[in-house]
Order: sequence, then C-alpha cells, then structure tokens
Amino acid sequence: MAADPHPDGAIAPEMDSDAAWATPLFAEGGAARGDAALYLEIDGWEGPLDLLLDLARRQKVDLRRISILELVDQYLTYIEQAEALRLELAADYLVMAAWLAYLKSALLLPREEQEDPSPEELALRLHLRLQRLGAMREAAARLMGRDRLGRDVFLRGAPEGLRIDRKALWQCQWFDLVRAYGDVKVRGEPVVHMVRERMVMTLDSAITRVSSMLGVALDWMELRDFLPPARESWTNPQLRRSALASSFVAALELARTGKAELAQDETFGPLRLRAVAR
Amino acid sequence: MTGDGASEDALLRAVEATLFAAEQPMAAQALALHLGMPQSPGAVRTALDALRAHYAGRGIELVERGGLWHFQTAPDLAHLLRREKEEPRRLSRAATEVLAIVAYHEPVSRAEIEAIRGVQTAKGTLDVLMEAGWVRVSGRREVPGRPVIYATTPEFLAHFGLASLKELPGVDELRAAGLLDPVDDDMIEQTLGRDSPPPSGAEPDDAADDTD
Amino acid sequence: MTGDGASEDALLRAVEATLFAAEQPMAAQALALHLGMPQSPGAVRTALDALRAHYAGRGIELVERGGLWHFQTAPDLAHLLRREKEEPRRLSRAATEVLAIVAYHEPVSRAEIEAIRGVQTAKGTLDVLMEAGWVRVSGRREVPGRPVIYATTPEFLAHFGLASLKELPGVDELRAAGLLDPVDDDMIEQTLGRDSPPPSGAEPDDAADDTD
Repeated sequence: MAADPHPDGAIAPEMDSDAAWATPLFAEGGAARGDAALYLEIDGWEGPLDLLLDLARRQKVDLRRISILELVDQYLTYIEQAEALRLELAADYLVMAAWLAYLKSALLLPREEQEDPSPEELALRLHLRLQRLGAMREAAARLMGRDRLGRDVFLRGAPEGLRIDRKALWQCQWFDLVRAYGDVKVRGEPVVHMVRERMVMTLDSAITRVSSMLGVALDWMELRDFLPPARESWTNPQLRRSALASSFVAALELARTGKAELAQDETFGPLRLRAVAR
Repeated sequence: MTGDGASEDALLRAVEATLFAAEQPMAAQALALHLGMPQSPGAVRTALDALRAHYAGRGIELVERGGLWHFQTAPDLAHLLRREKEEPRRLSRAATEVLAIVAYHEPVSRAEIEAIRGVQTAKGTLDVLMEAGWVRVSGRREVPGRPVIYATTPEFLAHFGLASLKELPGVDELRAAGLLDPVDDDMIEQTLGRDSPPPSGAEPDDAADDTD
Repeated sequence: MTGDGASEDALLRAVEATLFAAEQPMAAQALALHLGMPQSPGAVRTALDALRAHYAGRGIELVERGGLWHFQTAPDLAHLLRREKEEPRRLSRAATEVLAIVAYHEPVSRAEIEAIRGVQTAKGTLDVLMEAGWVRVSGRREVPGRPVIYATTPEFLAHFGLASLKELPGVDELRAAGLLDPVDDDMIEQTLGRDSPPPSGAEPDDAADDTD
C-alpha cells in the first residue's frame, strides 16, 4: 500500500465494524447515497477488486449474471471522475483501469483478430474472481451473524474446574536397587583406599602426644624431638612430614591456650617449646 | 454398578457432572480417560448423546464442537444474558474476511488469502485472529518457499457454534459452484514476485490463471 | 408466552440459563430483577423449586444456600472433580542409591547415607522415597544431635518381592556378579571432583566396613 495516496485508505476499512461494512457499502439499495457519495468514498475500498465487486453489486443482478462491459464502463467512469476531482489514485487502481480498458476493446473487436486467451475467457475469469471474493464476504457476514460464544450463548459462569492431582507411581526394579548399591560400594572403595595410603598424623593425636610429652619435660625441647621415633611405619617420609606439620600446629595450639611457650632464636632456626609453669 | 441400567445411569451422571465442572470443552476420549475408563469411549459417547437429547429445548444445552463437548446456554435466550456480558472483540472487516477465507479454504497460505481478497493483508490481521485463538499455523506447504499455512482451531468452531467445518454456512453450495477450488500456485508465485500490491499488475494474469 | 404453561416453561428456561451463566450465586429477587419481572419474585421461586426438583438425582443439582441459588456438581460425584492420576515415574539414580543404602544399612541417618554415598543427599530424595512408601522414619539415634534415622517399610519388601532384607545379595555376591568391578581412575576423579566431600573423612570407611 506504499503507493496509496490515502493513508487512511488502508486503515479505515480495518476499523469498520462488520455491521458497518456489510450493510451500507454493499447493500443493494446503494442508490440512496447517489453518485456524489461514490467519489468521496474512495477510501472505502480495499483495492480495485473490492471496488469492482461493489460496482458489480450495483447492477442489482445476480453476481453470476453481471455484465462485464457495464462493469468496465462503471469502473473507468469512476476513475475518470476521481481524476477530474483531482483525487490521487493508487497505482493499482490505474493499472486495473488500463487492463479493463484493454479488456473492453478486446471484447468489442471482431472475433478473428483475438489472441489467446480470448477476451471472453479473460472476462469469465475476472467474473470468477469477483464471485470468489463476494462469496467470502457473504460467508464472513453469515459467520459473524451466528450465535457466538460469549455474545449469544454462554459457558458456565463459575465452573468448579477439574483438578487432576498427579501422583507419581515410583518405579524401581530389584536389579536397579542392587546395582545401585554396587555402584555406591565401588565408588566408595577407592576413596577409602586413598585415605589409607596417604598416612597422616592427625592434629588430635599430635596435640595429645605433644601435651603429654610436655608434661614430663623439664626444660626447653626442640619440636622435632616430639615426633614419634623413626621406626616401623614412622619411617615413611610422607608420614614424618605430616607428623611435623601436625606437631607444629599442636604447639601453636598449646601456646594459644597458655599451656606452652615457644621460642625461636633465628629465622628457620630450631623451634623450642616448654610447658608453662602452673 | 450392578445392573446395566444402573451403570448406564451412573455413567450419565458422571459425564454430566464432569462436563459441567470442566473449564474447557472435552472430547469423549478425554472424558473416558478422566472417568477412569479409557477403554470405553463408546459408552461415553452414548452417554453424551443421551445427555444432549435430555437437554434439548432446555435453558442449557449440550453441544459438540469439533469433537469437543460443552454445556452452554440456549441461543434463543441471548437477549436475557447479553445485557450483562461484554461484547466479544469486534473484528475489522479485513479480519472477518480473512477468517472466512481461512475457514472455507483451510489450510491456506497468506499469498492465497491475498489472491482471493485482491489486496495485501496487513501482518496484524492474521495476528489478531491467532490472538483470538481462532486461527493457528498448521504447517508449511511443500512448495518452493515453503509458505506457512493457516487453519482454524477448535476454539473457532466453539465460538461460532459449528460442530465441524462442514457446517460452515453455504459451504456445500460454494464448493459445488467451484468457488472454493484451490487457488492456483502460478498465480501466487506471480503475486509474490511483485513489489507492487498484488491486485495491480498481477490482476489480469491472476484472473487468467485462476480458473485453469 | 401465551398460555400459563408456555410462560412458565419460558421462565424455567430463563432461570436455568441465567443461573448457569452467573458467576455468583443469585437470590430469587435478583433473578426476578435480571429477568425484567421485579414484581414477580414468587414466580421465580416457583421456577427455582421446579428446577431443583428436575435436577434432583442428576449429576448436577440446584442448591439454595442462605437464599442464594446456584448449580453445583452432585456432592457424591465430588471425587470426579479431584482426580488422582498415577503416573509411572522411574526413580532417579540418586534416589535408587539412597534406597539401596537404607536397605543395606538400616536404620541409618542422613549423615551416614551421605558418608556412604560420598555425596550430599538432597532433602527431596528421602522425601521421594517416603512418598513412594518404601522408606520411613524409624526413630532417632541416641547420639548428640539425636539425628533422625530411616528404615525400609513392609511395602518396600513387597515391591521388591523380598521376604526380608537378608535376601538382598551380600557384598561377596555382588562382587561375583561383577557389580563391584573397579571403575577407572577418570571416573573416580569425576566422582570426587563433582560432588561435595563427605561430611567427615573417617565415616565412609566405617560405614563401608559395616556390611562386610
């Protein structure tokens, strides 16, 4: 619709209510509005086919028996008069006018000079298009006039509603259960294994060991002296490092709680500790 | 549920109560499922027919629309009820025409709609109909360009009080007159191939191809 | 509306349709007003009584509550409105594992389950098992914090066709069946990396030794 000089033209019909278009525009008694009204209603048509259909209906005969020649004349007259009134016409109206003028001349020319398709056939096809559009327009009006839900017939105002409580029916087979336990065991075992291999001296045991040894010591002792003797499993270097770290944290913990005091004379020098006299 | 009569009556009551309470129209199959007898949609259908007969002529009626059943008020009582209800959405003339074309020609592409109407259809027009729940996209046509095709919905049938599309006003006559024949694809292609509005240049050709 | 009978019937239909479409229960007086006959609430009451009698015993009934009338589903059919639908659902992997642990170690606390599984157990997992009716709370463990402990139910035994928990295959049998084949390191890594650590380092060890 870019070429439409009447921007309202495309919109106005959309705004019309079904009653508004079905009655006045297409009523057989269109004479009431006279010729003058025709020109003012240029906005009323949605394209040339719409206008042609309206003109066809003004012939006041069955759409199947309209005279194409008369229709063409009416259309051309309409276009001419619109031009005389300096109304700008959309390109599609003018193209339709040119084609209809051609159709008219073809219909009037002697038969033997015609090419394919014959003008009669072209006229018939135009005719059919108008019929199709007319049929749909009538169908729409009849459809809108039916007993419509929410306008003429009504559903129950306050239905209780159907509620479906979905309840899961849990499925599990014996084999799923047993296999799941197998999976748990398999997954658990390596974890256990790794804990055993990475032998550590726990903080708790370090605190117990350091504090009990402090209790019997009379003087400063170096931290390393608190470690278990390097025999049997305690030869493991990993475990010794763990024991040293745990004992160091144990010493800090005992100092924090006021049970021991720490001394170190130089950086990285030996760390000594002794019990705080009660 | 001892005798046949008793069980029939129980089913009748159950179907009546369920449809009465339902917020949406229901198919016989869905009713059978809801009533825990998915194997017997036939019995439910028999009950539905009996109920429809019972309610005929009353202030409420039981109707089937596109295979879905619901209770509604009798149409001749519209004058009593309408005053308090708001009018449903008023459709534009273009929208009513497009709706009629979709209903009578479905499934139909936008180009086919435009070919019948002789004008381009504003995008919003189909949207309005889809928003109203009366038209849906039903797929694509397996032709070059794979255009989207549109069809009506069960809500359309329910709203306009149609048991099926066969009940569309005058549909048999229109079909017999050839006015519902498929729109020719060549014509659509030509229509689509143009920048100008379809009715303009395309018109004569369209009309010519139309009836082939 | 000529004879008395005809007009009575028309009123009956009007009252029926109006109450059906009404969103609220209505008093006889309000109905009379709505139907444009404010002078004849008596006639409306007669119609209401006739309707109530008509619907008695059907799937729908017309009831009066405090002077207000409305249609409702027959009370004995209320179960149709709230329908339970059982949907088969497969137990999740996590839930199956938890169920297996409860079965092999019962009674067992949630912390113990987590320790055995090596991952935290969502609260919902135990809820699902209790909803399924396979696991129940069997008491509290008399240790600090008094944690809730879980055990299996008779339904559990029935579902899995077990006479007692002793019928569950032991660890040796699991190993023989290839269900305890070691998994590769990547899988362990994934398992360890993905899930949160067990609540305490020592617990898996203890719990695992349990069943040997």
